[in-house]
Amino acid sequence: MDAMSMGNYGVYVWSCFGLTLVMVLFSYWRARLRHKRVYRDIEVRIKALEERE
Amino acid sequence: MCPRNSLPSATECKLLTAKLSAANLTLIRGERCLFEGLDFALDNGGLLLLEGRNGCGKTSLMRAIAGMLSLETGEIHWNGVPVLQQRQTFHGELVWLAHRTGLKWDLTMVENLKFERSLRRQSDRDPEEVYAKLGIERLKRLPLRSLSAGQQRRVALARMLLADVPLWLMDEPFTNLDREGRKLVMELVEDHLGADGMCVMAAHQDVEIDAPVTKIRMQ
Amino acid sequence: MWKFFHQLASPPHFYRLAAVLSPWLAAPGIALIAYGVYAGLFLAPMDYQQGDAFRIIYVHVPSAYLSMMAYMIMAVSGGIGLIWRIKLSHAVAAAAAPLGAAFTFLALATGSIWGRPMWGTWWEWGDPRLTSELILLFLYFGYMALRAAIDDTAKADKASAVLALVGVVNVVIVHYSVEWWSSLHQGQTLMKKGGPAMDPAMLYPLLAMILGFTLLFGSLLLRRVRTEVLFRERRTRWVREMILSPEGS
Amino acid sequence: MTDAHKEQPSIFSGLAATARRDLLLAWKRPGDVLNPLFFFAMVCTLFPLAVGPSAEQLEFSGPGVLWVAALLATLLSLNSLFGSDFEDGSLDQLLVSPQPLPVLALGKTAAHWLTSGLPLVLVSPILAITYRMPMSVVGVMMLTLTLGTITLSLLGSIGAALTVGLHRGTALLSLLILPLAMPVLLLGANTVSLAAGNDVYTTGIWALGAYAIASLSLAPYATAAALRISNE
Repeated sequence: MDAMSMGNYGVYVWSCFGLTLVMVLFSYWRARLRHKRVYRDIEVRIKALEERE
Repeated sequence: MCPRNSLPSATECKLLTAKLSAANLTLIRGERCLFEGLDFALDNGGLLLLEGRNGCGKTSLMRAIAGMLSLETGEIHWNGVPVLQQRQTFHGELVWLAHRTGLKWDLTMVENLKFERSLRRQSDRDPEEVYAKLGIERLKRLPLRSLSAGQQRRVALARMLLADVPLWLMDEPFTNLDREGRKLVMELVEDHLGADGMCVMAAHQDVEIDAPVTKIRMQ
Repeated sequence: MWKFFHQLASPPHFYRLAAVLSPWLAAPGIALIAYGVYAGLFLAPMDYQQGDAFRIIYVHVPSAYLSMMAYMIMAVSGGIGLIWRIKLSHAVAAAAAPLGAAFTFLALATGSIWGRPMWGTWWEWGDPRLTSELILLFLYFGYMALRAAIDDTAKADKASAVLALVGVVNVVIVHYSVEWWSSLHQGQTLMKKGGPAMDPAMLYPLLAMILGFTLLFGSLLLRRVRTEVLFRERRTRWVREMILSPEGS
Repeated sequence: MTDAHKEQPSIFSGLAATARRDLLLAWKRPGDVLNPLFFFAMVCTLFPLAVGPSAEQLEFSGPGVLWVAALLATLLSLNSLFGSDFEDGSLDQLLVSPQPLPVLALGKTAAHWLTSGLPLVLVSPILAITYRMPMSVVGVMMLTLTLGTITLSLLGSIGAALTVGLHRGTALLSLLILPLAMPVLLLGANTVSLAAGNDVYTTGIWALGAYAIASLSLAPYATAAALRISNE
């Protein structure tokens, strides 16, 4: 428990590490989402073109 | 998509010996491909006519010839040297009569032309004669905003005539001109070609001229 | 050698390679960060001045470092794209900007949280590093705004590359002028950042974190560049064939 | 047709012609010059109204306020640097002129400084006096403003060239230029504050001078590159 409180600085230290984790996960999620969207948009367009031909 | 490294073919060699030539031009603007694999060659005394509807890429091609657009593929050559490698020299050899005249509305005709004189080599023509020929000799001291669109066109034509250049780029030169004005433009072009000049003209109507004409029909 | 680079820069090749490479960068990165977090939080001794609050540097310093590096990557690849007309490097610049902005924001946020117990305030204008970092964030905003404002991708690439190059010169000037400025106002004691006198037990976790963050950044960057390449090549044959092929990707 | 012996006009002729034309245009449209000046004066009026007329406070915040106001006024005038040229097609004509584009861009920027920066410098003493700035400090302030506005015009020309022809260009231009302009503001305002506090202020002057010279030699190339890109 002592290690968690970090000599009363626990709130600051843990919030920093937590924020970093959130930020990294967010960046990863954004990158993934954008890739999916771009891929799907292209897929829809190409399939639509394919059917017309 | 990628630049060609192979040696130029026989047709390309022929293109390269012309004064102004282009090989395999492709231009993509945003989502649209405006032209693809376009070739042309133009020599002294010749007219290159770009035909097609409005918005089919005539202006873009003209801007590309003037070295203002980067092309997807292909290069434009002047005297056998790529235009982009000698932009300044090439620009000293051309005048561009654009859709927008590029003249300042707040300045008078003389002030506008004086500015041009400090940038570009001028021909031996007498300015007064040129003004008289274009019928704008009375408008010299008026600010351009008080001139009609047709008169402004004529001022732009005066700028072109006063420059000492072999190549004229004319984008829709007949806009805003009356019948008489159009005839005048054709005469000027004929004189220019007769004196070994060259002209690239974009027009959406038929042009009849007594000179070798190369036509590019654009979709 | 040249042929290798040329092949690397070819979009379909890069697209496949990035997918393979991205996890291989992320895995050691995450391992290093795991070690760094554990060692930094529990093994490293307490700083005699700052107490346990100093442990914030284990996330603050790597993100501050990455915020600068991302800007350099953005500017250098933009410059390469301008000079040698390599489309891939413009895609790298476009992908690096949001990541760089994210890490800049992280550096600012952790710096400000660190400042709360140390300075007694969430924001200390007198600290030159925080101020420079804030200006860097604004530079990122400007860069991304310019990109977003230009519809034509090729034009946006070139214009933003010019801006990034001008910005690099400016970052240096910002650094020195802010330093001068805070020395005028007797800025607060600066945050200690490494240095040769640091205890190895403190230093090694920090180095592990910096390296780990860099690898993770590389992995994220590859992912984003891959998307960027796919979007830019959406009209080409290889994308069409890839999407129509039964296995997909 | 082409006479090989006749040469193109020199670059000095091109430089002078662009500057002269823009000065002539400013002369015919004095509003473009006066509006940023009025804006400058009004922003300087806002602060005493907002924070109170106490002499001590005005003396303390004077250099900062004057500098921020000058920066914003310069920003306001930047939009028209290439905007009207873009609209009437004369920018296209500059791009196909046989003169080197950086020189023409420099000519335009010089005219911009003469019609926006210089008037600001000349008007600033009047406003400085209302902020109870001593005469010796006013001199320093005018010097920093001179050097600073030169740099701002040059940096601004890059931003104006990058955003020319874009919709909503004004807001974007501010977003691009303000971070670049921050060191200028920081050096300028603090140098004046130092002078007001009877401290050594020469470092700031030298730094501002160096920044002005550096941007004078580099910015025209960036502006020219940006103009070519924006007009593709």
